[in-house]
Parts: sequence; C-alpha cells; structure tokens
Amino acid sequence: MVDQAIRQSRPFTFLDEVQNRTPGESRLLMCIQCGTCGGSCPSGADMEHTPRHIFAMIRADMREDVLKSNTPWYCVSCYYCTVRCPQDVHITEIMYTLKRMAVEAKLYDDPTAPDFSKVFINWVENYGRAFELGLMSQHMLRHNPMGVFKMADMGFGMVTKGRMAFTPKRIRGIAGFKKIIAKAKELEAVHEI
Amino acid sequence: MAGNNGFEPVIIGFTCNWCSYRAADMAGMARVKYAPNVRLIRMMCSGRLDPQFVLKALAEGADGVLVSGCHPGDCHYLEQNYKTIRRFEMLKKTLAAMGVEDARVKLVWASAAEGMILAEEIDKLVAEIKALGPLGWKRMAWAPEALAIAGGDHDN
Amino acid sequence: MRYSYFPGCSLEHNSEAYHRSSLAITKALGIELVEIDDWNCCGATEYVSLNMVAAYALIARNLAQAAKAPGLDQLVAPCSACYLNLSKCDKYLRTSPSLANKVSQALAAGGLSYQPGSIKVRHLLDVLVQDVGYAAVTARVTRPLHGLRLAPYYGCLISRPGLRTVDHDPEYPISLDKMMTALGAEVVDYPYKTHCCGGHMTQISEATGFELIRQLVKGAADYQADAIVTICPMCQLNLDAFQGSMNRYFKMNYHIPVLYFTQMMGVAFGLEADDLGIGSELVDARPTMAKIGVELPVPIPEGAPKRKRDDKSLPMPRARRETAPSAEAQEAKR
Amino acid sequence: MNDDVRIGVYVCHCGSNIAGTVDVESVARWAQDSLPGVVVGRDYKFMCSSLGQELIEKDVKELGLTRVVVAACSPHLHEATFRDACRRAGLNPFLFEMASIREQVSWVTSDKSIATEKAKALVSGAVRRSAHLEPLEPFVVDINPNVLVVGGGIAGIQATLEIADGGSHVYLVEREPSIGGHMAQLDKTFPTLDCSACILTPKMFTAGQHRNVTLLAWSEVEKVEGFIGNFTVTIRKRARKVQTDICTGCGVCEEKCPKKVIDDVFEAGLGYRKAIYRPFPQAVPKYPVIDVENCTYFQRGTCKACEKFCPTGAIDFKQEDEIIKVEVGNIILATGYDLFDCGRIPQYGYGRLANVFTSMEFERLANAAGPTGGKVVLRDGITTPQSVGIVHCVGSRDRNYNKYCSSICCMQSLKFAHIVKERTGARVYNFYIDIRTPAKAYDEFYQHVVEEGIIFVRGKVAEVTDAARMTGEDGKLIIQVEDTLVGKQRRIPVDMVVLSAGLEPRGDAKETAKTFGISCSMDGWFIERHPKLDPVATMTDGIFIAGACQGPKDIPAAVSQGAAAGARVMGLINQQHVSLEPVRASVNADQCSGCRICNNLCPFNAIAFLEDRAVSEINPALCQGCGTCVAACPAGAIAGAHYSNDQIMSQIEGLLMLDLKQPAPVPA
Repeated sequence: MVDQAIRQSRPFTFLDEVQNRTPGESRLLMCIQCGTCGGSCPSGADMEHTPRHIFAMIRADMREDVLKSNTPWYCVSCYYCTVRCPQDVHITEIMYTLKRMAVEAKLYDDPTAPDFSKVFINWVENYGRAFELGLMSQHMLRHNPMGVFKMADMGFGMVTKGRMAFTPKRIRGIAGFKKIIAKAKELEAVHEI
Repeated sequence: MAGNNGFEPVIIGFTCNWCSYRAADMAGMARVKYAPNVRLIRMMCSGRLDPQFVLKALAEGADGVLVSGCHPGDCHYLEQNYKTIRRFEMLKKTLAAMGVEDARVKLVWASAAEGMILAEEIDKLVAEIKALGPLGWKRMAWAPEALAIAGGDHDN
Repeated sequence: MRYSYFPGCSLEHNSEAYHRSSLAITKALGIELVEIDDWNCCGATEYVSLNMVAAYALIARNLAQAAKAPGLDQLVAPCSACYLNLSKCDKYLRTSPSLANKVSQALAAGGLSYQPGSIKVRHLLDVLVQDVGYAAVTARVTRPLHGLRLAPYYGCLISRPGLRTVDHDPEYPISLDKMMTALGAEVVDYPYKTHCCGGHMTQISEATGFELIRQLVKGAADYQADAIVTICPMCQLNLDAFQGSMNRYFKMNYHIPVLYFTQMMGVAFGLEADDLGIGSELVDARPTMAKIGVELPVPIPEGAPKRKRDDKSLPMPRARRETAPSAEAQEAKR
Repeated sequence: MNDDVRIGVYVCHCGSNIAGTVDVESVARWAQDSLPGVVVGRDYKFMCSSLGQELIEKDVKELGLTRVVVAACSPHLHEATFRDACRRAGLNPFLFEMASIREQVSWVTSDKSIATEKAKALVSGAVRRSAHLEPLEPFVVDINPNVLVVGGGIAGIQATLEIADGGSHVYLVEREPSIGGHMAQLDKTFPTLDCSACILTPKMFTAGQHRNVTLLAWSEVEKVEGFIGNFTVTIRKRARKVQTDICTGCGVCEEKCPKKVIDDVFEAGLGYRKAIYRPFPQAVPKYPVIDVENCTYFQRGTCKACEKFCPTGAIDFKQEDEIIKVEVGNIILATGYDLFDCGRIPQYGYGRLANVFTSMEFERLANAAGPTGGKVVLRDGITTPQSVGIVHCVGSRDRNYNKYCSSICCMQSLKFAHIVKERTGARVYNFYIDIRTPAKAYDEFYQHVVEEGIIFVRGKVAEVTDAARMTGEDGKLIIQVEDTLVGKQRRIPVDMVVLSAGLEPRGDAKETAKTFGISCSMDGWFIERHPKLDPVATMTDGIFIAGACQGPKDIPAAVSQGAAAGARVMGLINQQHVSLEPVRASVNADQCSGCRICNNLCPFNAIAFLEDRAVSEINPALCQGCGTCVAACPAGAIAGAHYSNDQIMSQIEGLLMLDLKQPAPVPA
C-alpha cells in the first residue's frame, strides 16, 4: 500500500516505464549483470549492446540510447536468455517492449527491422493472414533492392515448388477482425499493465 | 483496499508453537507485508485445538478462523496434526450445519521456513472473507445457544 | 482422438508439405484434426514488436474461434511460432488482468469472447508423444528408417518460454530423438538441437541470419547427418530455402536436406512421398530418400570399446538423467 | 476473573522497529486505561535492555504486580529474558505473558493506524490471558553425559574431539565405511594450500582411537526417542561382512578381489575400487567392507577370493546388520552436503563432453593419491591440457537450480587455477560473476592468483560446446560467454573445463530432520535457532547442528561450528540437569470417566490407564505437552498447564476486544 504510494509519488523513470509496459512481471530489477543473456544470444555478437548492457542502461535512465540501439531488433526471440537467466528476468518480453517503445518514439537508427514488422502487420491487418511474397518483395525493394536479385533463385525455387502464393488470402470475418484490431489499438494507448 | 463497503474482517488464528507461529516470525523477519486482520494465538500444537475455541471465536464476533500447524508428517509431536485434520473435518461439518460458509474457517500448513506461504494464505483468507461479508453471529437470534456450546464448562 | 487444428499461415503456402504430412500421419494414427473456422494470422514475432494489445487480441480471436467448436478443448498447432503465441496469449490472459481486460474489450468489438484457460494449446509433436506414444508409432511403422542418420532439430520456440509441455527440457529435449528412433532411424547427438534458426533475420541482416543457418547446417554436416528433421515451418524455410544463398554468401557447399518430422513418420508408415509433400524442398532430398528405398543390412556393432590393459583413460561420468539414446544403445536394442 | 490480579503492561519501541509503525505510547496508555486488571502501562525504548528489565522488576516490587505482559518481539526471542526478570522480582516466571507486536505487527504492516489497532488487540489478548495464568514450577531432568554425533566429516570429528577430550563419551555415527567426509577427498585446502589429508588424518586417527569415542562407521541412525537429557537412539550397524575384531586391516583382500567397480563416492566416479574395499588407505576404521551389490560371490554365488586369502579368516559372508540402542543426553548433527549434479545443466555438457570435469573430479585428479597420481590431464589420462577454463557458480546463484551462493566456489576455483598453473603451466581462465573472498587471508590468496597470470573473465558462462564454428576451435571445447567488462560476446577455446559445482543439502536431509525433530529451510538446510546469536542450536532442545548441513561452508567455518556445538553440549553436560517447560497435561482423577479416549492419542505413551481405579493417568516425564489429549477429553478432565481452556478462551475474548473497562478518568 505504502510502497505503491511511494512509487506513485516519485518521478516516473524509464525503468518504471519498461516494467509497466511488459506483460506479466519483467523482473528487470533482479538483473545481476552476469551476462548469461549476452553469452547465450545467437545474434549477440552483432548487437551494439548486449541485453545485459541494455538493462544497465535502462537502470541508468538512458532512454534515448536504449531505444536507438539495434539490440531489440536483433533479438530473434529464441528465448535462450530467458530460460537460462539465473534471475528469471523475462528478457525476450522486455525486448518486445523496447521494440514497441522505439517505434512509438521513432528512435531506431536502422529502419530495416521495424519496417519489416510494419509491412508484415499491414498485410495481416488487411487480409487477416500473412502474405509472404508481398512481404518479402515489398520489404526487399525498400531496404535491399540488390537482395532481390541475390535471392532470386531462392524465390524462383519457392515458386516452382509451389511454395509461394501469388495472391493473398482474405479471411471471411475480416470486418469483425478489423474492429477488434481498431479497438485494441485504441486501448493500447493507455499504458499500464 | 477495495472492500465490501470498507468491511475489515476480524480473524482469529490458532498456530502451533513449532512451525506456524515460527512461520509468522519468519514472515516478520522477512518484512513480508500481509493483511493485518488475523490475530494469532499460540498453542503448543495444532492438536490442542479444541473445536469449542473456534465456535467461541465465531460466536464472540470473529468473521473467520485460521488454523495452522506443521505439515502432515512434520509434526513436532510426531503425528498430532493428523488428529487436527480429523478434528477439523468434523468441525467443518458442524459449522456447515450451522450455516457458516466453508471459506470462513481454513486449515493451513506452514513450516517454520514458510513465512511467505503463511502470509499469502492469510491474504487469500482475508480476501475470501471480505467477499463473504461479516459473519454477524453475535447478532443472530440463536447466538446465545452457540455461545453456550462454545462456552462449555468455561466459567468466566 | 479429435483435436482442433490451427494450421497457421506458413502451412497454407510455403510449408504446405508440413500441413499435408501432418494430416496424413494423424489420419494414419486415427487422429482427427478439425481446422478452426476462419482462423487468422497469429502475428508471428512481428505483431507484438509493434502493438501489444492488438497482438494478443488477434491471437485471442483464434482462441475464441476455437472455443466455438463443440466438444473440442484442445488445440493443436504444428507451427512452433503459432504454438508459442497461442499458449503465451492464454497464459498472459490468465495472469495479467489489465491485459486480459483490454483484450476482452477488443474481442467484444468484433462480437467475440474468450474465457482464458478454456482451450489447451498443444504442439503436434507433444500430442504425438504424449497421447499416441512411441510404442504406438513404432507399431504403425511398415518401412523402418534403418540406415538413416538424422539430426533432430527442435529450434527455440517450442523448447523454451516456460510454457513448454512436460516432455521438453529447454536445453536438451529428447522427445523428437526418441520419435525418430521409434521409426528405426539413427539420431545424432546434434549439439545445435535447440539453437536458433534466425527467424526473420535473413530479412534484417544477412550477416547474422546466414551465420546462424551456417552453424546449424555445418553442425549437421559435421555429424554426417543425412537430413535435419524439423518441427517448425520457419526453421525449415530458413535451413532449406536459404541454404543455397547461405552457401553462396560464405562460399560453402553444404547439402543437407531439411524435412519435417511428420514427413519422416509418413515415410516410415509407408505413405506415398507425394502425399507427404516430399519433393517440395529446395535442397534435394532424393539421395536421402533413396537410402531407405532399400532395406540396408544392419551394420554389426563393434561393441563398446573395451578398456585396454594399458589404457590410462579415466571413466566418463555416468549420466544421472535420461539422455538421447546413443547409437550404441540403439544397436544393442536391435 | 480474579479481582486481585494486578497487571503491568510494557510496550517496547525496539528502537524504531516497533515504534516506527506502532504508536507505542498510545498502546501503553490505552492498556492502562481500558483493559481490566491493568494497573500500569508503560512504553520503553528497549524493554530487553537491563534498564527495561529493571523497570519491570521495580514495578513488580513497588506496585505489587501479580502479572506482567510485555508487548515486543516474538516470545521465541525474549520470553526467557523477561521470565528471568520476573523471577528476580519474586514473581513466578509463568505469570509472564508476551505479545509479538514486532514480528506480527510492525514488520508486516505498513499503515500506522492499522498497525496500532492490531497491536492493541494483541495486547488485549495477552492481558486477558495473563489474568488466568497460574504459577508453575519448571520440570528438572538429569542430563545423560553421553553424546551422539551424526556424521564423521570434519565438523563431526571436531565436535567429537572437543567433547571426548572434555571427558564425556561420544558415539560417532558415520554412513560411509570410513570417517573423513568430503575433506578426505580434497587435494589442497585454501588459502594456505596445506595438503588436506595431512591435516585431516591425524584428527581422524585420534577420533578413531580415543577412549571416550565409540566409532560406528557404516552405520545409520534409524530412530530417536526421548528429549533433551534423555534420548534413546536406535542405530543400524550395517554388516561389513568382515569381523572387525580379528581383521588387521592388512588390505590383502582388496588386492586379491577380482571385481573392479567405478568408485562414485570417494573417487567421484573418476577412479576404481574393488568390491571389498576401504575408501582410501588411511581409512578410519581401517576395516574394509564388502559391497554386496557388486561382489561376485553375492551376485553369482562363487569367488570368495577375499576369504581364501584373508590371513586371519575375518571374512564373514553371513554377517547381518546389527541394531543397537544407545542412551545419550545431547545430539549433534553434522551430516554435511551433497555436491550439485552438473549434469542438470545440459548446456555445460557434463557427461556428454569428455573433458568437462566437476570440481570434485578435479580434486581427485589433482590429488597425489588419486587416479592419476596428481597429474592434471584430460580424460584420456595422458594429455596435459594447454588451456583450462574454470567456471564459477555452477548450480549456485541461479533460480533454475539453487538461488543461494555456495560460498566455497570462488576460493575453490582460485585454488584450482593455482594448481593448474603450477602443475601444467596451461593458460587458465576463471569465469565469474563476482569474486567473493571475505574471510581471513582469502583476498590475499586472490591477489596471489591474479599475480600468477590467471585470466579473469567476468561473465556467467552461457554454454560449453564442441561444435566448432571458427578457425582455432576444432577439437577444442568452446566456452561461450559475454565478457561483461568488455560488453562483447566471446568464444574461448580450451582443452579442459572445470565446473565449480555448488553445495546442496543432502538428498535425505528432510528425512533426517524428521528423525531428529528439527526443521529445514526452504532450500533444505537445517534451521538454526537464531541465525546470528545461536547458530549451532536448533529449535529442539538437545539437538545441535554443525558444518555444512546448516548451510554451505568451507573447512574453517565447519570446524568452528563443530567446536562451537561441542562447547554448547559440554556446557549442558556440566550443568548436569536442565529445566524444562512445565507445559504438561494432567488428569483430574475425580472428573475422569475412564472412557480411555485419550489413551490412544499420545504418541509418547505418556497416558496409562489405571485398571484398579478405572481412570487414566499421565506420566509427566513422558508427556511433551502438545495438548491433544486436553482437547479430546469429553469430560474436560485433562488440564493442560499454561494452555488451559480458560487461558485460551480468555485470549480469544481479549483479541476480540470484548468488555473493555470504561476509560479511566484523566488524572487531575
């Protein structure tokens, strides 16, 4: 009771914000900076900051540096860090939270990954299902035009093997589906978990 | 605390000296914050629990009762808490016949190390009793009868 | 046995082979999969990266659709990402009241509702292991996979998140190993069995994505596996469809076919390759398949290496936990 | 209620521990004004201080108090203190009552006014109960000077020697064939690096030879009955299949035994022993045992090589387990720890990757008496490693396994680093989260190891793999870790990995605790009476704990506890008798209807039925005071001293704040 009151009366930190916007319990406070996450991460070598470092930065209230970092966007959601973390910090979920906050604050340096997500979502929102050909071609043309040629044989293979659809499929209940999404986005704006 | 019109139940808790009372000590040492509605009585063993203590508590104004002892098999007096279980089951039947809701009287096992667990159980019990509202036995017409049962040979 | 079935977007197109083989083998085992009416995309790992409430709302729509099917409270998903999203969503709806509240408001806007906890989400492998069992699978085998060396590959999403089913150890699961052994195949102790395939990384950063694929393919090659067996469409796509691009990127020449475990089961059950979607993979699986077209004589085991008189080596620690059956143990069993 | 009851209520501030949350002044004032029978209510900074106690004594004498109630901490902490104060003031100590307003109120409640209300209720309950208290005389029992020590590791040996040297007799029970415990397996001991066996064997030998020690190795305690001063302990002496009275310990049987078995206990699975064996040459006692499960004779019916070659004919295949009973006054448990099973962390590869070793395996490897004669080599038995990675915190400080710090691993790992460097010259890495070296001369040892050129990488190892990815990794074990001081993921190829395994409670600690009537913490360690002020006693009088069974501990700490437990027991023995709580049940023969319902309720057989008078009677020496029979007696004929119906009923009334007296008029 009193703890809650104290928490509400003191200034709201970046740490509070990240914790509040992560579903369930993030346990971010419990990090002991051991580096199990950074050591386990399959893409850790390519991150500007390892997850452990990001958590230290969150505690240091370095909002901008954290949200600008490529770290969450290099997360492949493999959950190695989460299951190995000796303190049971919900690292993967925190990475998702950071992605959402970075998009909201428009603070990421490299738009490749956020855009990929956006294009993906766009197809889903309009059709109810994912559409790979549309996703890949749209994404590639925007971010890696040369990639289209490099990956052409892969795409060609997929098409000839019948693994790539040319037209997106729309679900029957798309109208209701869109209403759900619209309502959800409206509620998204209210941040407290 | 959102409540039933701010209703704060009073609950009497019976604990044994060896496990559950020490669990309460442990919860204190760990500074676990839990609902303040339970007032504990220390006995040497939960086997000391005379059902009339529970009736007395309810008749005199308690809204619920907590009975707590060592885990079955861990009794300081070897096996007396098994007797508590048997007695408690009979007590529950009697209470049900008297119209007392099942959730008002609860048996919880807590070892000396389980302060957290005891605190959680107390919080749960308080929440459940809040949802039920006051027992109000004292105001009921037949309360004197219950009191008589509860009072037994107790001359006070 | 009847279950609700959530195929997911991948199984509609790029992994139709998984869809087809799943239906074929479940039918052979007497399981009926009832596809959820008008399901939608689970959002993969993308949606929750941008919108949390919307992400869980659209997953919950599927759970709500599933709950409409009378008498079916178990939902089977063969795709690991779908499985994770569906089960995670149900968990958060149960444990995070404010999220649950928002999601239920959103569902209501679309005329739907879902009671958290009413649908049990399961992965296809889990169903086959727990509800059918290895013995029943072995009993159905008509064409044992003798002579095939397979690298069982679980990937990350099914093995971890703490939402996993009982059989799965997050670091060292063995259910798929045992399933393949039950088909008569030999499994290699694949060190990368729960490593990540890279997910969407091929689209974000080639260097990162291809490196992850390289490790997995190299690992399988190092262990002389005839094929990698997978349980996830994303893993299959990455390892199979991008194997050529990865080879070019690193100037390598790996050639490891990547097949679904359901395809292997179908083959062992004597089903037609075409009905299992075999042939749609980009890395040619014909040499692998040719190996089991013919029953090869079982090689005679050399037996456990005996300690030589002057052997100074120290004994290996003896496992106190269950591990994947070693090649030796399998030989002994035959 | 007795009208001439005069109660004094004392409310403790406990510094700010209570006063910070409870309005202690108002509680004291309210008690005096509103509670029937209370003649004085006071609050004081520290009631347990000598000044606080004097305050009570003075009031008892000057105001003629007949009851004293202190509202402070848990009675488990200071009940004895205040009872003593009452006694000094001439008041029977059992007319004292305590309300726990610290553990049950101030420490667990945030809101000040709610806490004050609850404190008042608890005080009211205690006051009402106190009015019904009756004077009691403590129950005095003699203390049997014999002592049982369970566990023959270094802590148990130390306790045994302290007591035996002090002149009392000790039964030392050890589960394994020899005493010595884990310390006997170690190579060197930190921080002084003296050889473990060299300092341990003399102690083992003394314990084995001492005229005041009965050594019962290869034995286990099955049952404990009685209470402080008078325990009866049932011990199973397992059959060695060797007659110890004629065995000379020459070791010929071991030599001739054809059956080799991997030694999972002493050699940590890294070496072999025979089916008839002593764990190690300096074993105490020196007699071997036959491992029936692996003995060819017992399994197949033929062999008997040991019998054939034994020069004194000491082998006895027909020998059976023996059950013995001993009478002791006190018991010390020193049952030690189990090593964490490293196979539980699959990503570290133990059991799969040959050259991943556990800390105990490494100890045996480094030990001159071990399977390699002290050579640090790879699992092939010949290759000297060029590079070695030592992993700290394996299974410790990790919620997936054990969340506590095992406390010995840092120093142990530093010791390993030193040994590897000294014997092989290899490049040595230590992977740590924090280096913890808090005891005497420990940090100096750390400095010394740093100076030797050991490489320290701060990061918890993520995985150990043999899957090579880059050049230079082929044929190596690769340690993948985030070097947190650099902030980068690193892959470090090494030849050998040593996992510094944590310590865990014994697998059967819970059963042991049950046998001896003590409790285990959530982690499974035995709980001490007080973590700071009474670390070797337990909540059960007469049962003490020492060494790693109480929590992870290194040798110096285990020895200190062994000695401390020995001293505690010697103190009790010297008192010759002990006062027990007079909390006992008794039958009022006039009211007893002879229904015998109570007879079967007592697990201590304290209730007997007197056939001639047709009433039940309780033997106070056997009664433990649980009160179960009191609650069961349909005639209300059994009285439970200090927990009578009256007392509990009044406490209920008090807690419910019934019948408060009118607030007293404010004094002019």
